[in-house]
Amino acid sequence: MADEKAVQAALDHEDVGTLRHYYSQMLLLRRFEERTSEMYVKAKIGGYCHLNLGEEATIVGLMAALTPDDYIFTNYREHGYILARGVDPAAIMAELFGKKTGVAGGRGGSMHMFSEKAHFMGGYAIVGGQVPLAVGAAYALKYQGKPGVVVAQMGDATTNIGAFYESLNLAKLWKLPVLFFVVNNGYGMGTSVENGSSEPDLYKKGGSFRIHGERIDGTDVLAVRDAVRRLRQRAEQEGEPAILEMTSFRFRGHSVIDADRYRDADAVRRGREAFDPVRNFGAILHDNGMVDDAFLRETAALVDQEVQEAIDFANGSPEPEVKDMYTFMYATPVPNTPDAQDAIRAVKINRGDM
Amino acid sequence: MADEKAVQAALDHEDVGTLRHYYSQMLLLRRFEERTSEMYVKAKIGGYCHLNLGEEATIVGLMAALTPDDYIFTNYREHGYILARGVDPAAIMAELFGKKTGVAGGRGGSMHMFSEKAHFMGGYAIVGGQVPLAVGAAYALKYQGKPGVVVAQMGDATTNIGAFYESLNLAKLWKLPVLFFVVNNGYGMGTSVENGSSEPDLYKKGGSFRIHGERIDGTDVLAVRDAVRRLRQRAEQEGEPAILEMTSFRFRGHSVIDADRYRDADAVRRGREAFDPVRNFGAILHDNGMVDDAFLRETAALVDQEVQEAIDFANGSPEPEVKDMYTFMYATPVPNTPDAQDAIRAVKINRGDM
Amino acid sequence: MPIITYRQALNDTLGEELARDENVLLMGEEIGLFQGSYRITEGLLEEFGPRRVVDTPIAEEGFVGLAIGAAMLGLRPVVEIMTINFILVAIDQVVNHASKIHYMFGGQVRVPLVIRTPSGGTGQLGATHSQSFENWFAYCPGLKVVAPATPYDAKGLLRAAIRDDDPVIFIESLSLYDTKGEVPADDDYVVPIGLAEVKRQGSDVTVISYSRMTTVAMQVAQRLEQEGISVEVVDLRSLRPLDRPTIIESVKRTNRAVVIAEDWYSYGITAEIAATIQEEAFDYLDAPVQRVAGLEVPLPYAKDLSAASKPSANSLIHAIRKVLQGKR
Amino acid sequence: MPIITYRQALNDTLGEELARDENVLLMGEEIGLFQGSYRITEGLLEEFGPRRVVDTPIAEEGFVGLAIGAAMLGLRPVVEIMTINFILVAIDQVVNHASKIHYMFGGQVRVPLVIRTPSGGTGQLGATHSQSFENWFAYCPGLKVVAPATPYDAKGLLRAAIRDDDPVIFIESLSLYDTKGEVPADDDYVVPIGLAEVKRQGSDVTVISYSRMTTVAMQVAQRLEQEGISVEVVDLRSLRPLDRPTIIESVKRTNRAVVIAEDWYSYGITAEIAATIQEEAFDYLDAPVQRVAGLEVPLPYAKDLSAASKPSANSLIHAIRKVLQGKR
Ligand SMILES: Cc1ncc(C[n+]2csc(CCOP(=O)(O)OP(=O)(O)O)c2C)c(N)n1
Ligand SMILES: Cc1ncc(C[n+]2csc(CCOP(=O)(O)OP(=O)(O)O)c2C)c(N)n1
Ligand SMILES: [Mg+2]
Ligand SMILES: [Mg+2]
Repeated sequence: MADEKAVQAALDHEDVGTLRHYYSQMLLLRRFEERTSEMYVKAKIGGYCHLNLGEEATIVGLMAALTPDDYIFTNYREHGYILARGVDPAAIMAELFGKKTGVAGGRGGSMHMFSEKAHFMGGYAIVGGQVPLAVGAAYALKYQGKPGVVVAQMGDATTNIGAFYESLNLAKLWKLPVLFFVVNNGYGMGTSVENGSSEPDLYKKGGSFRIHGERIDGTDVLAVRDAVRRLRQRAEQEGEPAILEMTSFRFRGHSVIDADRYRDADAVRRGREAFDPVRNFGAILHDNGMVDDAFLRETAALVDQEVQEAIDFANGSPEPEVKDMYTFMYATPVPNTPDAQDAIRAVKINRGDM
Repeated sequence: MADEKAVQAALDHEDVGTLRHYYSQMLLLRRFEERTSEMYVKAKIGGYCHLNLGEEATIVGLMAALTPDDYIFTNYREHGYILARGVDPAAIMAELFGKKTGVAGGRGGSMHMFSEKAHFMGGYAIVGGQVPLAVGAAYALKYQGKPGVVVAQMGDATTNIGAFYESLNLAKLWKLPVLFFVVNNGYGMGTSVENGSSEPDLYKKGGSFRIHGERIDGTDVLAVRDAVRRLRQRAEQEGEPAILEMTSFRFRGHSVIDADRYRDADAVRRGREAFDPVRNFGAILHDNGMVDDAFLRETAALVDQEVQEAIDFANGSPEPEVKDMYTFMYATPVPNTPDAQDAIRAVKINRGDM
Repeated sequence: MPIITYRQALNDTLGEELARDENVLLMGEEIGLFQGSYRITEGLLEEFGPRRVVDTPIAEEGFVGLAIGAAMLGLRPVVEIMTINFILVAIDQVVNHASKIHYMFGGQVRVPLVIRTPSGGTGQLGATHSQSFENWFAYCPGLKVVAPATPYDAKGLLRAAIRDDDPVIFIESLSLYDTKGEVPADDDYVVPIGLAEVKRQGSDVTVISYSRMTTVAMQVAQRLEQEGISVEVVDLRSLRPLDRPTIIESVKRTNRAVVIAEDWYSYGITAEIAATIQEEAFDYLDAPVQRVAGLEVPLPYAKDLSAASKPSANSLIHAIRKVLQGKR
Repeated sequence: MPIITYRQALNDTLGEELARDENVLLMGEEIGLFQGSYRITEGLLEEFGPRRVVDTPIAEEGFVGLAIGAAMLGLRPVVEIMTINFILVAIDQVVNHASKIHYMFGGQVRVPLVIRTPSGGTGQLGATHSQSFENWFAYCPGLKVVAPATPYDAKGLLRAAIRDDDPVIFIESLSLYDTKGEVPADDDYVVPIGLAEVKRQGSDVTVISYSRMTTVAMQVAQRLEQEGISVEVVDLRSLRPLDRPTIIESVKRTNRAVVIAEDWYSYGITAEIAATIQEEAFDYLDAPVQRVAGLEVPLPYAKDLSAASKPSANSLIHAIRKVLQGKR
């Protein structure tokens, strides 16, 4: 941890209520993901499922710096982003459960969340796929003369795919208000940054495009917030895109089913100790007298309750109906496309009821 | 043109025979392309056809520095490369004419030349497509412990496509003996370098990958040769890939059918004056007493004759036979694939003979 | 009605839609300063300026993805891919993203995007520049795929595509650009996506086709009329959704069918049409549905081989005679 | 004969081929240190070292292209694409280059490359992680496409593919990895590319399938046997080249056919098979060929919708009953 005095000085400029809010947000992300993992093991959740454990400060710091005008596009490790963007945890958990009440009506699941209202523009699950889309959203903002920036969230290993580079070029060439938000958790699945990138200092990957980059301690919520604020403003006002490399430690395997055997167990234990953004931030606040034991206890209880309510809601929610199989297939209806009757018939055949 | 004294000093180190050879090679490229253009207008050549006019020094300089072990992969503006690599002009012209005697048996045409013997590994015609392939060839050389390097030739505008960047990363990460040979002729079709690349100093595009780059005057055959030699050696011996940006002036439109209306006609005229590598090199040699008028005249005559012979050969060659429609479809034969009988039958039907 | 080229029909429509809706914009390589590789966008940069007519770097994946993202925020990009062969580097964006966004996110957002691109190609374009991939897109739920054969349909379908809120793949053909046909002036008609058209009535055999092959079918139909063979031509126009009822109705009347497409034979467009017909009009068929398509080779450059590998009027006539065998 | 899993068959074969030929090498994401996303390459990094078992960055276009280039110089790369959905970013290299190189350059160079990848997928994998694109590849001349259904065929076809001098797309299935079957030990057999197999003889109807759907077909055949319905199962094994003779022969015997595949219905694999059958066995057919395939939606995540959108044993039985209507 950093120099105590400096921390103290930094904290002095902050509003205590805000700091407490960051803390409880981070704890919400933490508990949400832990319970998600449990629910996966109970087979309440299916498919591929990636958690944000260890990235709580990165996410909460980012969201603290964004305005409601801003948009965010993510990869697939996204529960925390949509949560911290203010979307009801119940609707997120319901999505994970594949329920009609989920943020994408149960169509998307863990990797494909969406909330138009929150300007949370989706998880895309194809490595790099979200990046050109985000640049396109920034293009639209500029075209329409609207305020705001777009965040293209991605992992470290995503910076090796072509779409990322093409996006950097377009963003800079056309001066678009977009931030390339690279969450460096050290690994893409089992591949370390050094094994994937010839330039392992990821913030320097704007080097071929005249794009400015910075490395930020992604476990420090204030550092993240401040960096995003600063670069967000340049992006919005000067059309100057930037790369923000956020360092953090991945607490578990790549996805809930990854046993993480390729990392040294001891090193992982130590990493979780050293780089736990939630506990560390709680400790700092506590040490500086900004929260007391009671606050920490109460916050934990409130968060636990909120997550439990989300689970209960998800559990109690209905699945989307089979008659809606083809609903939203096309936004503009056209002839010769299947309808609810077709859906019901097809499902009956599939289930042996016909 | 550069400082006379410096040129003189540089030339003093050179073998006159070699210099004359470069000149006649460059002239061969020039005349070959001029006649190709004529043949296109006469409809002897079809499809898309791109000329190397203005890039003669780049090509001859490159080839002068390569060894027979080396491999070269190109885009589609490639006639000069395969010529300068020593392949018989007749077989190249025959390919342009779509004849059986062509370097690819008439299957490939202008954009898809190939000569296994000359290690000329093809034109691919999809922008950027050749680049990963070239890196793969370098991978094979390293894997097999063989000498040599691989040249990935491309144009300036090709440096905006994802495949290029993925290739840079792989090449540097795995320390492969490959040179990224970027011919900067100022334009990708009608798009200037500045309109396509946020980093218009193309040799700096290794900046995201820790790859060294240099800009070289591509109209100076000796400068090209020396730069390639130097960087070739580092690539071969240290597995250090490099970007070589070769500047030149595109004499005509993008392809033979492009009227080049988007460039200022006057500027084009001036550019052709100033950056004519063939004439300039001839003048230098002449000024320095290394060639005389007779040599220039004779060389021109010889080259003209060689190109004319190539045209005659191509004209006189047969087209590939229709029975060979499916020949080379698969290298390893497998059942249930069509054969010569099928080809003959299909062609008969197609022509209304059945 | 004025007679104009297919190219002009496209160019007019793009200009009209740019003028009609501020959110419409064109993007693509060489569509502006260069005036379009095949001059479809000629003059539009001058008329509408670089904000509406955007020259892109060679980065199809990037700018197609960008267009999708921009469409999600309400723009209506019309992207030109120089030829369909180059869309392969951008296909992840089209198929893994554009086609799924509306459905997968529960209808919260729309992708009003058009991708225009010429497919196929005659002449000596070579293996990498002559392919047809419309079957790939037609396979993908969430996309709409249209392929007009006439200037009239080109205009009507392009209008429909631009005004449609889903991603539409708009298939053109180099060989059609100079063809001519009647197109009403001052008529804001659209041709609905998802409907085929009987372009010519006949009683002996139905030929099903789209894009350039419809013009071949029409010529063949005229030629065979002189022999007393009456050919009905169904022009698909839309490949997805596919207008099965129109196809089936026609075949039920003629009892014989030939399908022709320029793509490769196996797993091409003709497979779906033939499979559909045998499925839904089995008892009406007097002969197996014949399929006419390209030979299964990477298009060879050499003139004769090149020409012979693409389906021709002769191949169609051969197939028609085959289904008619024993008829009279 | 020893009974092993499909996964083991693949793993064994990769190990044996690595040992047999110094030029064989494996490449892909997470195939080494991670032991393979689906453990197909488990243990091979330890056994053969990082020169032969190469973990790549996430750069499919780059490393697939690299593998093609390396193959041109004599290596024999076996590339794993984690799932077929991700091959879209690399498809330009496969289709515009690998498939054409031998032919287009007049036979001067070979591309001995295998791309292994699981296609389809049951369960709640979601829209971007459950697709089937084997039809896209099967469409392309110059490629070979195989899709084994059993551990025996997996081994025999993977051997054949690795020893073949052309680019082979080797289609696997997540749901098959744990299935078991007999595989001879110490037997260097290959299953030839381009040949289908009658996996079960029957007289009432032919079911044509491949990969996971063949196991569904076999189960259904067994179930229907108890009802006195005799189902013949033709396992395609190769999608390109397609073994039309074996399909047609079978249908000529049974006079009825159902085709089942996990992909989307329109323009999918079943279309080609149905079209082929009606074309070559028209006079033998007592009923239209029925096609069973996936519903045409981006796979929804929700459990019921997800399950219902993929073809099931029930859907196959329904189709079989339909073609048998009126038979007895
Ligand atoms: C194009 C593509 N290739 C491969 C995958 C499989 N995959 C999913 S996540 C992942 C690792 C990404 O790592 P990183 O970008 O560092 O993000 P992290 O998971 O660490 O957050 C891989 C290889 C994919 N989804 N898309
Ligand atoms: C992926 C792809 N997109 C577009 C094209 C069409 N195209 C062919 S050449 C070219 C311009 C390339 O310019 P540059 O790389 O500078 O090479 P030059 O032609 O100037 O030698 C374009 C856009 C293509 N062949 N492939
Ligand atoms: Mg990571
Ligand atoms: Mg150029």
